[in-house]
Amino acid sequence: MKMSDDEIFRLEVARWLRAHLRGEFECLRHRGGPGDEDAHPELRKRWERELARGGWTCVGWPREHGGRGLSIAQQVIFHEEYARAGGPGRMGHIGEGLIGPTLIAYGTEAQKRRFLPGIVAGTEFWCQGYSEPNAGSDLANVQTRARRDPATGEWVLHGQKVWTSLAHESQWIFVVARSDPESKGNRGLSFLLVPLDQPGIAIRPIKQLTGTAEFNEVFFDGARTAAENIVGQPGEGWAIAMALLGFERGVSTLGQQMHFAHELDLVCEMARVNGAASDPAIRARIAQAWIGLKVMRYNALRMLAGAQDGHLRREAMMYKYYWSNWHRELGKLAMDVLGPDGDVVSDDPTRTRLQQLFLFTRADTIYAGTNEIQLNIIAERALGMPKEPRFEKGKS
Amino acid sequence: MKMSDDEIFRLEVARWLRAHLRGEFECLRHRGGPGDEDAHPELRKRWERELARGGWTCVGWPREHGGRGLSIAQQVIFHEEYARAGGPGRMGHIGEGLIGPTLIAYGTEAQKRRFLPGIVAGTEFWCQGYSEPNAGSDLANVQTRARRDPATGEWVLHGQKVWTSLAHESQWIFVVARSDPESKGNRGLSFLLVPLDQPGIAIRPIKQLTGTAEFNEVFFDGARTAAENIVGQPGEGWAIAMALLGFERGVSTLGQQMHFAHELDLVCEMARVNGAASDPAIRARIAQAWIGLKVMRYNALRMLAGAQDGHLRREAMMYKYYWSNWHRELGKLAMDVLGPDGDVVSDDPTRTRLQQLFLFTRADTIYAGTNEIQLNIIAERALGMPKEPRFEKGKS
Amino acid sequence: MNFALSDDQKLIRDSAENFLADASSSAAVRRAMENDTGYDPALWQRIGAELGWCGTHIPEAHGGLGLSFVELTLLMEQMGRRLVCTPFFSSICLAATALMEAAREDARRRLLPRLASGEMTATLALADSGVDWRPDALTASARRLGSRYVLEGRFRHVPDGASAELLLIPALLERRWALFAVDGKAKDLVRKPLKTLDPTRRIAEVRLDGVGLPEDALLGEGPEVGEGLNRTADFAAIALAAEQLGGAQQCLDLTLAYTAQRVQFGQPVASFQAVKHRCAEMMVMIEAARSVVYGAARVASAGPGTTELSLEAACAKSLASDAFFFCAQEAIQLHGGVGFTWEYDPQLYFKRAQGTSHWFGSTPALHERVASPLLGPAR
Amino acid sequence: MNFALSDDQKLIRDSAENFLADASSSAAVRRAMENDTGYDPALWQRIGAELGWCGTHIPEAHGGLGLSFVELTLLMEQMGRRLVCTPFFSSICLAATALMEAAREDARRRLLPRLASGEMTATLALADSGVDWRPDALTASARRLGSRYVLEGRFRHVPDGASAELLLIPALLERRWALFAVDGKAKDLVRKPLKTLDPTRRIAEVRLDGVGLPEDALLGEGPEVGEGLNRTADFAAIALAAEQLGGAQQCLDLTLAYTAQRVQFGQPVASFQAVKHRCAEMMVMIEAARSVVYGAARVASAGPGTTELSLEAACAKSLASDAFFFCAQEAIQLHGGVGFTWEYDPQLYFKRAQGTSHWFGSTPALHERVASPLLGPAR
Repeated sequence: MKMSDDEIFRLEVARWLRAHLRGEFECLRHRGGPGDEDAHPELRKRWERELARGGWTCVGWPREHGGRGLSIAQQVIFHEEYARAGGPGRMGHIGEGLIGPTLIAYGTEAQKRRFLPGIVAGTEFWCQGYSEPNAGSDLANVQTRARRDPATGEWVLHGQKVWTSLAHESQWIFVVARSDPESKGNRGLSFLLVPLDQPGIAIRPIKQLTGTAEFNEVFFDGARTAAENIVGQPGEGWAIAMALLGFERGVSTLGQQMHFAHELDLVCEMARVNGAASDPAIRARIAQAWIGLKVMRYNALRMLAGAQDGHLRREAMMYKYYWSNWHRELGKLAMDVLGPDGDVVSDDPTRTRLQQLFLFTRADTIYAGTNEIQLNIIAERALGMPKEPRFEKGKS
Repeated sequence: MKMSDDEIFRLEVARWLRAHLRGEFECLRHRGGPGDEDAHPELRKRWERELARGGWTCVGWPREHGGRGLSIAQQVIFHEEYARAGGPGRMGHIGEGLIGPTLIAYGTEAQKRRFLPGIVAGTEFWCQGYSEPNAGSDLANVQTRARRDPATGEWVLHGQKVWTSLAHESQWIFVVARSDPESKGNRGLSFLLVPLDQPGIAIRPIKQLTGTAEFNEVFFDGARTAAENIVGQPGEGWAIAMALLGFERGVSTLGQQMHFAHELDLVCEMARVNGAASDPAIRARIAQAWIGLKVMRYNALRMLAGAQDGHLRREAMMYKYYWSNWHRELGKLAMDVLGPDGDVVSDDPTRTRLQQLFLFTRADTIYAGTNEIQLNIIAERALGMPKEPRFEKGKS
Repeated sequence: MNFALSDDQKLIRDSAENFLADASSSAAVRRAMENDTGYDPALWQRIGAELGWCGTHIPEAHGGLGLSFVELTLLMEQMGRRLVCTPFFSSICLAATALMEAAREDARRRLLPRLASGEMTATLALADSGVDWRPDALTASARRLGSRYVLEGRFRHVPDGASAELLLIPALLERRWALFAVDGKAKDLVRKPLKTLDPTRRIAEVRLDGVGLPEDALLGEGPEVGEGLNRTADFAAIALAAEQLGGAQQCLDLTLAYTAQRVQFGQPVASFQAVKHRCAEMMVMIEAARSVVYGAARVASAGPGTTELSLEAACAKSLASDAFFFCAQEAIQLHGGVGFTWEYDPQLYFKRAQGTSHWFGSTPALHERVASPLLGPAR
Repeated sequence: MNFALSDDQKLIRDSAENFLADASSSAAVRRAMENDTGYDPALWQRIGAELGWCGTHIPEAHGGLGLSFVELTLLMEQMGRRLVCTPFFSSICLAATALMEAAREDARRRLLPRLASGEMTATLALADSGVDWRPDALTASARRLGSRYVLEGRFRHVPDGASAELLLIPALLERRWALFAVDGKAKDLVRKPLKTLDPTRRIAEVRLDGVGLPEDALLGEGPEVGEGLNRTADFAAIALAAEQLGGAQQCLDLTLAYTAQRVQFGQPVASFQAVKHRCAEMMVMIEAARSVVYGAARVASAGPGTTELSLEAACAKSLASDAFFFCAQEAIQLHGGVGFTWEYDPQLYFKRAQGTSHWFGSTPALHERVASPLLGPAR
């Protein structure tokens, strides 16, 4: 029986990963996932460059921009095999998944020439500056300000962004800032690319409920960036930012799911070992988690099929809500499987992993659009229900 | 060991019920409860008169108004024993529980003399006219209008009320009507007592999902009532109506709970007989239902203790939401215990009872304040959270 | 696995949707459910003879269209939306599938064309709700009498069991699985129509008091009949899940329409955040079920292994059952006072949601089916 | 059963509330949980010696205040609200109760006064999470050596096991239940403090590698010790449920305060209907738990039968556990981004909610405890 091209490709990916995810990189297996973002940052940057040498960064980008130009089916295979091999969380994912596609779509030729090669090569890393302390779910309530320096034409920024992961490990941040000081809401914003290593920027880690700090606050106090480091025109920042968020849902979800499946495997194994598997309530919840994995897999395949006709469909609009709640519930299930052992921090790696899963997944239903925002979006955009009334200005 | 007065009283109630809930009344046991309101109406009216002869109507009313003047503890005992004996749903409960206390608190001496004796004697029955088809949860959106006939001073009513149970079986209806045609919302309303047997009133049954009709629409087309049949002053209707709803929560909840306990017994018995008791999911749900009964019992005892300091407390504000959702879930549990047998209508009385429970309890979370309204009330009145913004008039 | 529908599949779905919006309106359903048989023969005639739906998944060699299980589920989903009252589920999803999976070729050749054309109705007698096909759960037995057979047994809940022209009866024959065809008019076959809580689907009790059968009534025997019937139950579960999915979707659509026009406190009910979030949760459950039903249909159409099929059926049926019940419940709740009236439709969906909830396994039973391979058997 | 609190009871509750708002502020809790022992000795001193809380439910004859279990739960509720870090639960709810329920009068006379005055801390070694007291679940055994005893065994999770001055150890002695008192400094007693996920409550592993004990270390023996320890676990479960109730209440209060001042989309977060309904659901769960905890406390104070006590404990603990976890989860959720930071308090409650969830039985286990008498034992 002859193998299909896709099957051959799958073997190629698996073989490459087997050959390269070893030696110094061995310890990265299954690391750097959600909640573990700051594991071994330097080594994971080296791993990015190792991937780049093999041509395995930006696999879905067009070849003209340095990508591998894979079909959707092959991208799926790559991400699946990457996750199956325990490939570490990608340090380059904000560059590869978010800002790169944004620049390809909206950037100038000069911006593409300047920024894309560093992303492809794994030599330049990015972080994002969207949320602000007083905005929260209300993303458009941007108070960070950018003005032009009449002397140099540079953009000068004042303000604060929050929930920025890997700020310490990155060279660049993209920022949505208010460039029209008279504007409100989603008008008058600009999308700027800003170098992090400068005196006008201070980074303060935010300590999480785990005691570790995966996110940062980034303070802009007269930070500067060159005139040409704006994507789109001044005032188009909101449109660019929304387009960028649209890139976030992609084939990489299938890779994420392999990661989830691995976590569920750990839960099942723990339940078999410690006897929790004999508890009917645990059995039912594990079954539901397994069914949820099926949902996510088939849902992602529907998204891929639906993406072909261009507009965001219901299965795409419910995906973030679904996976984040599934994942949070998996964390709780993991703890209930551990039972009393879960109370105690030990050096057992599986136990530690499951405890971390429990704590970190609390953020899943909050960041990148809380549950409540997701349900609003679903109701208004997928179901066409009316917006709620708002308090009139000036009243409360 | 000497018996306490309460214990002696409990024996007295039980003995009276044993002696009287028999013979022609035997078939009324456990009948006429929620969803079964129109079972044997004539016989149940006779039963009211039987109760009255024993002095067992209006047991909590003051003696001066014909009541038995029982303490709260004794009222609890009465309702518990009544439910334990399978005493039928009370045809007189709207008179005894709602309009009677309202007249005692707000009625004129003449109104008390005219109406209370018929309620106590079980000879005059009442129904309520609150909801309107276009009001729903928005009780204050009253469109039924009442105007004074300048010639006779009589009130003349036009409009429509809905979800009126036992309208066919009653002589009187109390109606909240808009007496000030210029008014809006909860202002300009009056609380009127209206005789049902007159040409200006038409009653149309509403068929339920069960195929039976426990509720009615009541149409007023020039219906009349005497000038003196207003409770309070014109314009005070909303205050009276709200006070009346406050009377609805009382010691009778403990009787309702005995009824619920009987239903749960039936579910347990069915589960033991048909083997559903071996299903862990069913076991867990039955346990939860049993725990919920404990919640309701202790909650009612807290309400009784708390009622002494006069204001409606949290345990009282959550009670309707709690019991209605508990009861609805019991109905679903009953069907899941029945399993495939639940699909089929048979002449097995327990099966029929459980199927009816399933269907009728769907109304529990809707009538007398939907779940959504209950949660609003809890949030705003118990937790002091702000009202939501409303659309401005004229906009949408 | 490609989830994109082909143009032909979209056409099938859309034309079914359009056809049924008229042919199975609320009024039509309410008329049909009062019939003796519980369905409208004219509608059945159109579905079977004119539209050719009955042949969807039956091979061309046996008079069908030779389409896949995907097309069958697309039709079932649309029928579920409109609560279609016909013997489609019993004749096609159950009986035709049972013939395809558990009968010998000669039997298939003889019977399938008559089902594919819609000229004959049939059903499969399930052990109660079709969840348990172990031989010792069988409730009928057969014995040989020369070249003939005699059947004894009782099936408590057979879908369309009173109206079906042909009944497929699984029975134990000399300690082996066997499948028999019994004519609806056979002597000593007692069919008692039952009054159902869900008036849109009929069930009968079927008793075989020594029914004598000719030689060719034996459609198959041996362990492959047992396995074929297991597979039939799983295929039928996926088809029923598609029907439930359609029902759930319609509950959401009815609710969106009602809350958009109903005004309370001066604004449309649909603009209240709690209502919006509830509807959004309905959609999330529906789309989750849809993903798994569509996935299961694709697996089912690819000639799956028995274990794989069984897990797909468990996923699809459990999610679709739960989504349907939740959506029907919330449709009643969000319709407010009219939600529990006879006149409005949510109650019809609600009853069907409950009625279908335990067929081919209640959700807890299906969870256990999934848990076993992951965790070992339950204690 | 009268649910009205007496004036004295209200006074106890209100003064505890006022005292702890200062003495166990967020900053104080965060300092205490970094200590070696996990608590602030000064606070413990005030609670024990000055306020006299330790004597609450201990009879006057044994140096206590002779109040009822109701007062104890009122204090536990307030301590739960403020995440008080002291050995109150281990010393008083567990150890003192165990002495009252399972020890001989001479042992009670000797030890209870020192607990009542707060001068000594103690704990009870539980078989893991205190759910299973069958003799064959015992993890320690004792043998006689002349007039002395030697204890062997291991307890994996003993609350405050590393800091307690006295440890009560249940062990099997000649196939009978026995309860021993072991000094915290005893030779061959190995106590290993464990790092806990919930930093507000300390746990230690306790090993007895042949600990030699004097004659009077035996506090009681025979079946009444087994039953007494069962009752102790149920009393302690009710006390812990009260603590959870207080925690749940504080999660709601923190959320109400935060959402009232946090503005999103131009309006306070607290004005969004979905947020209001979530908070209302939190309140419903809290009040349901409160009713049952208060009811259980009243039953517990009336000298209940063992079976009755056990059912009350199951109701109270399961509802309080679930309410606490839900409220802590939603407190994090409704705090948004800051909800999962170290700086804000919801995370502390969240960890305690999980940490207490399985003590004295997880909710599913307690459900089964309730189901058994209704439905017969599980299959």
